[in-house]
Amino acid sequence: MSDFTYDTGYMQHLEQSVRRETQGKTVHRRRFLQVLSALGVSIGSLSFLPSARAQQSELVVANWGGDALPAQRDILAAEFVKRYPQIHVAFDTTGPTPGKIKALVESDNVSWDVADRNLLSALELGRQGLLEKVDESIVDINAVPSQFRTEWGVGSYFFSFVITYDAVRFGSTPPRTWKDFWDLQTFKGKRALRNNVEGVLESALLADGVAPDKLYPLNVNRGLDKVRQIKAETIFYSNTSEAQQLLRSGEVSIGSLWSTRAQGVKEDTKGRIDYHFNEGILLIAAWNVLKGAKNVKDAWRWVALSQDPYLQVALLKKLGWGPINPAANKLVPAELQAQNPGSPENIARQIVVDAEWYARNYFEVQNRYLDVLAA
Amino acid sequence: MSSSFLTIDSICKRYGLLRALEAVSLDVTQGEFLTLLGPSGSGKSTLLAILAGFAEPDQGIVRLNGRDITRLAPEARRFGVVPQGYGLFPHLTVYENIAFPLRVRRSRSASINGRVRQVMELLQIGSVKSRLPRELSGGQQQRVALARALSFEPDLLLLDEPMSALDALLRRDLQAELVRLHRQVGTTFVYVTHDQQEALALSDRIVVLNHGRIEQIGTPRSIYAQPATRFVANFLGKNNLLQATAAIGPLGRLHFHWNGHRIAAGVTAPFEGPCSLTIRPEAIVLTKVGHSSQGTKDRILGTVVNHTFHGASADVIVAVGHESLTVTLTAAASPPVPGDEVWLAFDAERLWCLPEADTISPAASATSPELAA
Amino acid sequence: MSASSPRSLHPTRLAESTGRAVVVFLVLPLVAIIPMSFSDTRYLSMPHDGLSTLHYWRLFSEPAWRDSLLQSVGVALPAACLALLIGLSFCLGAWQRQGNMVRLLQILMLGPLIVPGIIHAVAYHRALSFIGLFDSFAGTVLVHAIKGLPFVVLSVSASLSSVHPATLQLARSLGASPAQALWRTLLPQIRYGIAAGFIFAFVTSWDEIVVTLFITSRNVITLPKQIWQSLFLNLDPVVAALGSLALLATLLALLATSLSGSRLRSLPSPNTIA
Amino acid sequence: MILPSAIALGREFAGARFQIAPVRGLSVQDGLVIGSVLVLIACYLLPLGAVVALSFLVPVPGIGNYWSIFQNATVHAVVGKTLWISSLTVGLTLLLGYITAYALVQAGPVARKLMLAGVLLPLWISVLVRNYAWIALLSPGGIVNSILIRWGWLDQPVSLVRNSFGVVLGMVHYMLPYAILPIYAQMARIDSTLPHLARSLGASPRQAFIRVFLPLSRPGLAAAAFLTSIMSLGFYLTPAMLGGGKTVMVAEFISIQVTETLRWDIATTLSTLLLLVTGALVWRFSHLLELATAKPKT
Repeated sequence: MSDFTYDTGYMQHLEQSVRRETQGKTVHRRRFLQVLSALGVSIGSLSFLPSARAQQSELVVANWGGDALPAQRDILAAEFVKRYPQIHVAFDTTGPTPGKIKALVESDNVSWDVADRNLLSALELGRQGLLEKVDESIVDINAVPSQFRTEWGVGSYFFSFVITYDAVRFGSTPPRTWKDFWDLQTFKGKRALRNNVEGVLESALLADGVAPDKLYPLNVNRGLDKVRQIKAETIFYSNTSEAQQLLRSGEVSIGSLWSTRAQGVKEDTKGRIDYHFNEGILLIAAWNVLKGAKNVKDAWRWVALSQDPYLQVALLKKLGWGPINPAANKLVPAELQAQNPGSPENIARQIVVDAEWYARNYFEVQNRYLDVLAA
Repeated sequence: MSSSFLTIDSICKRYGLLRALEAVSLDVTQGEFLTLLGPSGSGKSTLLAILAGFAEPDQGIVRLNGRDITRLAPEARRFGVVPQGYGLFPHLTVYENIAFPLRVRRSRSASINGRVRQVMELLQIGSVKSRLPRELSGGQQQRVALARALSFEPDLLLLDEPMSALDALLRRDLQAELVRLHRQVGTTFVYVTHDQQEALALSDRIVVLNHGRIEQIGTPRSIYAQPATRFVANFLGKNNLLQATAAIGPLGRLHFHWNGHRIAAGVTAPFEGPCSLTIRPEAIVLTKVGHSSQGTKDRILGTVVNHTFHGASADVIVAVGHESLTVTLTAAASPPVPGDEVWLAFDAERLWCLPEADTISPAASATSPELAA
Repeated sequence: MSASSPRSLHPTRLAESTGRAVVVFLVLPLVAIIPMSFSDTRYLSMPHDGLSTLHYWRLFSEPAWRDSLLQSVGVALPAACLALLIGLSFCLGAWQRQGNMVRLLQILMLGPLIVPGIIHAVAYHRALSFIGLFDSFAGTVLVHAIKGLPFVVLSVSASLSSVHPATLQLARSLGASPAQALWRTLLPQIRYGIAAGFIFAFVTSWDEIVVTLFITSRNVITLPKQIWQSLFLNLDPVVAALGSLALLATLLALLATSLSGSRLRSLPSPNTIA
Repeated sequence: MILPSAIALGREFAGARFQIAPVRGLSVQDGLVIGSVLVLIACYLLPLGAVVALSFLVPVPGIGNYWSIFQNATVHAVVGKTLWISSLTVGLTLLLGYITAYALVQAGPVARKLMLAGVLLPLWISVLVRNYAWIALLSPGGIVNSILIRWGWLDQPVSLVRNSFGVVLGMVHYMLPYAILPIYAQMARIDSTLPHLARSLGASPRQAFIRVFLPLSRPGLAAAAFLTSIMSLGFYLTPAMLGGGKTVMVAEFISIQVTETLRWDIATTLSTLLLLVTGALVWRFSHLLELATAKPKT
């Protein structure tokens, strides 16, 4: 009852079959393309791609849009162009979901180079052969502690799921813990949770009284039962911008949001919506470089650039990205520490997500989570 | 006999500016076959709809056995209706169509079965009872519609141009059938048609309607022989209408002056002076000049200008001065050809005249045939 | 009691008012977007302090919106032409043919209309990745053309069915060459069907979102995709402005068709099965 | 692939023979059909076929995917939810659609034209815009809530979207025109004198409706049911936008498997089953297709 078992045998089998399948298909595709070219049709001519965009000297960064776009553009891209003037940086804000990454890698048209994802995804997608391995000649992997990196990605910043609430509504007694979040009697109003299981189970188990250091391996059944309790009063959002909007419009009184976006709504609403790091679920963001991307080298340059302590601090200021490079911590001004998910005292109040656990169980658990939502 | 079976009293009906019916009054006798005859737009279908309860008149009353039924719901009237195009329910079989009135009245199923069989036998449609309407010929559909309307033994049967969709041959057969049926069931029939031949063949009485008014009511013979208005004279069969003057001779005999000729009549007329003289084409005898004639003295010389052969009969157009007459010949061995000079003689008993101004009120026209007779 | 009037039946009146209420329900959300589109705030609301045409201008001046408008036209035009080419070929070829094979082919041609959008999405997501046309204009045009094909087939074959079967032979016997017979006798008779098919195919592409979400990423951002993205950021009044313009265009088109004797009768809508 | 038909057309314009007369065994008409069908096969049937094939091939060849789908509790829940929401919305849509079509038939010419315009209008407005409008109207901070509160009918705003109610509302709104139009087309075809006639034959208004009008309008109703059922099974956008994440129907579930969890086995197997159900419905009710796409008389 207590454990959700790791079926490693199944995982390995899955990995292998996925790999076999992708490789097999590549052969098929290549043959297909050969046939086409024998017929005098070139794929390039079929895609009508604007030539400027297809140029080698362009680095395409995929992110989740919203507040992230201007910040990444003004801080990271501006600096990148300064260092590598021949390269143009373009953004795609449509959201780098695993499905899109898979589709791009499997087509010959990998139009993204680097995607703003996290360490869990680096493990999952990397094991499926969808990501490039870290180019250690460009990226200094030792810039981050070893638990914050994997074969396919290096942690780029901290962010966390934090309790975000309507400060005007709750006045002097805001919700402090996930227990409060689950307490519909004391804290009236709708809740917002992400329709992705990452972070949700941790919140639920903490609300149910599990000790923070006893969380992993997650007791999935118990966590999902806890989610069921507030399901009727909860809106499950798919995109964080949606959650911001729900809070802004008053449709929801408490939400579990990425700290980076919680800061955004706080500023938007001049503090009407507030958040804190207490019991935050800390995740490690990581840039994922797509397998076969047009510009792998520049992609790793981008990753290396984002490790720069000064830029990390700038991004903290602008977006609330918690610097993951220990060298940056010393540079963070005192007034910014409060909104830094990676500050020592905030880390102490939070729970760090176990990427390995998710990499092994994500498929299964995500579907069971959906099951609970749909039932 | 004194109180009518069905009385229609001063019915008016308007559709916007269009006057469909104006002050129409009419008595229907129990058991008779009454035909409402008129061109399209004459108001006959509107009158039928009011009788059936599909429409309400703006003014006037409909009485059945003295009881006001003007606003009675259709299902409470017990009138059978055979509409234009039959109106069979396309989703029901022949049997179920006929059984419909009985089912909605919640009759016992045994009695339904017996009655439906009876009606199907009456109309000889037993062999198609489980077919759907679309699988039937036009004539069969017609019979089914009749059977359905009769199955619940209605007090009155309303038929709206029931034969308009049938070809000429079938129509003649069914006319005979309808007359037989009427005699057999004894129900009062009110029949709407624009076909004067049909009206003449079927009816006990005909009501001629035009522009929402009754032009004339009478037996087929009286309406044919003694039309009350120019409209009726023209609408029922071919007719020659001549501008003439009526005069009463010394012996009280009526004669007409037309086109410089004097024509003696075998009828009396209520008036003297300018009139429309009507002569049916078959009431004119035509003799070729030069042949030994019957020696009629009232004969008029004319010239044949056209000849149309119809099989059993032939129509000949004869010019007399500036006017022309149509003459119907039967079984002429050597028909006249255009250019022939011919003698015309009129059957004095079959002459009729209408006042020139045609101002006779409907009420007056309705009584005129009796006067004439 | 039994003398109840035959016309004014109570249930009928109830049905009439219910029917009217349903029509109001159908139109209500469309009408509601008009005032929202004149909102003077960046977030969705009814106008507070005053009216503003800001969002209409943004539609044509903000690069994201302007580009997606252009891209939508750029995809919908060739897609509709392609759909017309395939559909017209099929209809002309299958004209006057009988038999189960033709019937089956006709149903197949309607497939893209019937099969749920998500299945197309999955199929093309994979197929376009396979041939390397994922996130390309060519791929999008192709898929949109296939989605518009049923409408071309429906409207062209409908108008062909009222053409006299001996039209071409007749024209030939009167001295026309085959090409002349086609150009001068057959095509003019079905020109409204062709036009309707083209319009529906165009609108299908213009409106397509489910499959587009799955087969595009960065290069192709059509208008519906732009709307989809913006809806997650905030309920941007630009969408209301866009909807109001679409409403206006539809009303004008409805008015025009009803004035012109409704030759281009409204077929069922080309909306995707969402 | 478009080539054969293009060639055929070109030959046509160049003055080659058209119709009947064979060109080396194949008439130009044959060429047109074959060409367009080849395009359809290459650009449509192959991609769909690949989905079906994949469901039998990934991760291991066989029917294992189907076996595990039938035992998968999540799939059960999702399919159950889909069936429940679908039947609810189809039922509501048919009921309202029937009444509205009836009102259309009964209405005078001007009222009918206006009502028909109202029915047709939503068809031309993107479903995205319509869902947007629903959110704007019905969310707790939305227009309807603020009006109801101002009038004192409500103390607390109620959530009318981002739940199953919102999904049903949005779906019914989407499908209503597709139900009204075929039903109305069929009703307009009914000889309007028949119900009157039934009454003259003794039927009460109710009997006339139940025994005559209803059975005669049934083909339209069946066509509408067919069309809306197919639609409701594959609904994606409306549940995704108005469901608040809780109304996960088959289509959205498939999409999550493709975009999030990369479970192509589940996605293709469910797609194949959905395709099968749709195909079976079409096969069984293809005679209704014509009716379902019939144009209403205006």
